[in-house]
Amino acid sequence: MITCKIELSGGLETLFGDSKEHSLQVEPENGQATLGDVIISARDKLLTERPELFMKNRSVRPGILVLINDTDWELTGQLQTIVEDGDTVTFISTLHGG
Amino acid sequence: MITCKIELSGGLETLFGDSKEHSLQVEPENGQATLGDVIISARDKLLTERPELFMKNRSVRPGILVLINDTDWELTGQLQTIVEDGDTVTFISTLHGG
Amino acid sequence: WEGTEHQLTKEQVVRYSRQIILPSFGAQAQSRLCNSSVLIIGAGGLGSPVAMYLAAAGVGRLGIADRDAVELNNLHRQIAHRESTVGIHKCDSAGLTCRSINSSIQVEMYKDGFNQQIAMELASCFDVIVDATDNAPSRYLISDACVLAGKPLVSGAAIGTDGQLTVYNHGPDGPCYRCLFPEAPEPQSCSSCSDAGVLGVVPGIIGSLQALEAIKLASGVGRPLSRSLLLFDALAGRFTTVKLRQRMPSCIVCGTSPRITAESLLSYSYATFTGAPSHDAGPAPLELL
Amino acid sequence: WEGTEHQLTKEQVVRYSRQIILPSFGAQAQSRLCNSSVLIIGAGGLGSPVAMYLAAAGVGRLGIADRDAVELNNLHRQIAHRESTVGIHKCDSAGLTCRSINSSIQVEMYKDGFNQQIAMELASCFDVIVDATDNAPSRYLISDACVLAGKPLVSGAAIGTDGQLTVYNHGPDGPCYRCLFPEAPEPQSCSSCSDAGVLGVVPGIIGSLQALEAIKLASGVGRPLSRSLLLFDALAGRFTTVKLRQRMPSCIVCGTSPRITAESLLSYSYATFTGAPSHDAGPAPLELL
Ligand SMILES: [Zn+2]
Ligand SMILES: [Zn+2]
Repeated sequence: MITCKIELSGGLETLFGDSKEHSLQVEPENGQATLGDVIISARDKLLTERPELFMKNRSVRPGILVLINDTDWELTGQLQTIVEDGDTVTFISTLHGG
Repeated sequence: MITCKIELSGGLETLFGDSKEHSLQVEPENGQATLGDVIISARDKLLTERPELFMKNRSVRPGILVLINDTDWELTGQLQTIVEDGDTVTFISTLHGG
Repeated sequence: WEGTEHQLTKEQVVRYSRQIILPSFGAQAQSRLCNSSVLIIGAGGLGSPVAMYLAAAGVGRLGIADRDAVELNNLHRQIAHRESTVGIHKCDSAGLTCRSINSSIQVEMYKDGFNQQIAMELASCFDVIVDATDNAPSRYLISDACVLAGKPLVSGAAIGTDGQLTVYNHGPDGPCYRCLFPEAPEPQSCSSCSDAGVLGVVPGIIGSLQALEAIKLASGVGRPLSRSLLLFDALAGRFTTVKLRQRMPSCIVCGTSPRITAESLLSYSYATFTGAPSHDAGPAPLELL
Repeated sequence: WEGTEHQLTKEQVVRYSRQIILPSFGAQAQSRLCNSSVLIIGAGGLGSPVAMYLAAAGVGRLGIADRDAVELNNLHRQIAHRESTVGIHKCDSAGLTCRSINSSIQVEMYKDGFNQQIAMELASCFDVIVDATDNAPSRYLISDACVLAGKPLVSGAAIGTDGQLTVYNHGPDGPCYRCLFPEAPEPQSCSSCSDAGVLGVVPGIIGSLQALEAIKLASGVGRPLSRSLLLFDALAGRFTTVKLRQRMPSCIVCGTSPRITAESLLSYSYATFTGAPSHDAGPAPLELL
């Protein structure tokens, strides 16, 4: 079991009870918790509405950037990135407005 | 001996070889290094010109804010604040322009 | 949620509709903004975007205090002014721009600037004060008057490629300018945009952020930057927020035994305190080129 | 240091003197800026401060692309426009403002907006492109055209009380918009300022920061925000910078086996890809109040 911090930005907080910061406990599926596990846990424990605006298949929907400790998950291993106790995971919806 | 990071802002970098970030080794006078020791060391080892625009008596000149790890030194003990290995000390000159 | 009562007219509902439909703002915050007053001190690089965005956002009564005329070398950063207003008083020039954006608000001009004689009166008759000046004596005077009048102060500064922003004298523990800087810096350690130069868009960024803080204070929405100082490094594109002290009991204006009062403010010598006249005499001619 | 040669006229030296005396900018950077060209796509909430600050700073040739007319509900955030230009084409309105600030620069207007037919031609004839639009299809089209024309793209966005800023397609490893978002979001997950609302000064802050990034790119001064995304939370007054991926070899436009080329761009269906027309049909009437 690890506890990580979840941050939401770009309007995604409206799907999470209008709060931009959450604490999330994640039970790893196989030994170590991954970003994939964090996404599932965030959906199950924190998401309050419209899951289709957060997830698609087993990942986040297109248009959402995932960061771990302020770094793009593309640089750390995407869904397989290991998440450790105390890490911050950020979900950012890309904005188009102007 | 500790090593801390020195950051300069608000034009003070012009007194420090035009570089905003430095690494500084500090030899504590009595056991533990203090912000007072850091200021003296920064003057002796990093300052390149016009020390009167950085220091006055044994402290920084009026108009300079001192931060340790992004917190105002007034909250941590001013000159007596203990500085540990890896800490960041920031000197900010207040700006008046507009 | 405060219900849907508001005192907005139909034209206001149309004009501000994109703020009104915003759940975190809404008709109530817009209504408070339309009934609020903000004094902008300095109609230069910082004051230009402050005045324009506050006029656009619908602040009901806008005060603009300055005492200079527009110069050609202001135009690279002072976007409230125009080539056609070079030589005109900055209050008139900025007022013209604000009214052309929003004729439904009231714009008041204080053409002698924010000086000791009118400081208390002016600070008292606005809800929020914005310091967009360019010199240390003005900054101390403005902060003192805000403390004595009990008004929050949105303070911005920019020089070279650096910017700073904070809110003074707000809430139960917010410090004033003197809490942070009880002793004035020597004049030779202070540079102004006129003598040190400034990348024009940097005061634009800080001024826009000052407008935001003023809107937050006037509408009661969001967390103002009290006890936080925002630093901006334009070349690196980097913002840093640092945590500031609370109000200092030893402060001679907002502390437990104040030495500066509404009465003594008039005779306090800001020039002696800072070692500088309260207004620079205008830039020296540029001889570099 | 590049010496003191520059091609500035006497009037330019006076007008830009406060940038020229700045050691980190100087006459050479000002001279490069005066010889540069920037295309601003969108003359709305983001584009207003971009256009005004770039005109003020002396960018020699400024392109403004938009296809809308000014509406009253734009004025709370689009400070390049005036009550007197409501109903007028935004290019004309913004162009008027830019020329009134600086008549010495060239302002070009593209009144059909940045569409597929002229995308490659337009992107090719400017040094820096600024995306100040408000919809996903435009953002993909602009990014693709910038990749194919080899131009850096300053991308800003704002909605509600949130803002985002980055520079795409810059340097050897800078990603493009498609590298970050290879698959388009569904239309229902995209909201625009028209339907979701926006606190007016938020695009002002992001637009001013876009102007800064464009000035840095055009003048060669400072570190542009490539591979960095700046996030702004206006209610908290908080900026966060996050580190982004480099260019993706798998990207269908800037990767190793591109499927979108200068030729195929013309027939690529951005509407099908994003599931939305490339321009919103205008806001629905406000029925809340
Ligand atoms: Zn105080
Ligand atoms: Zn790409």
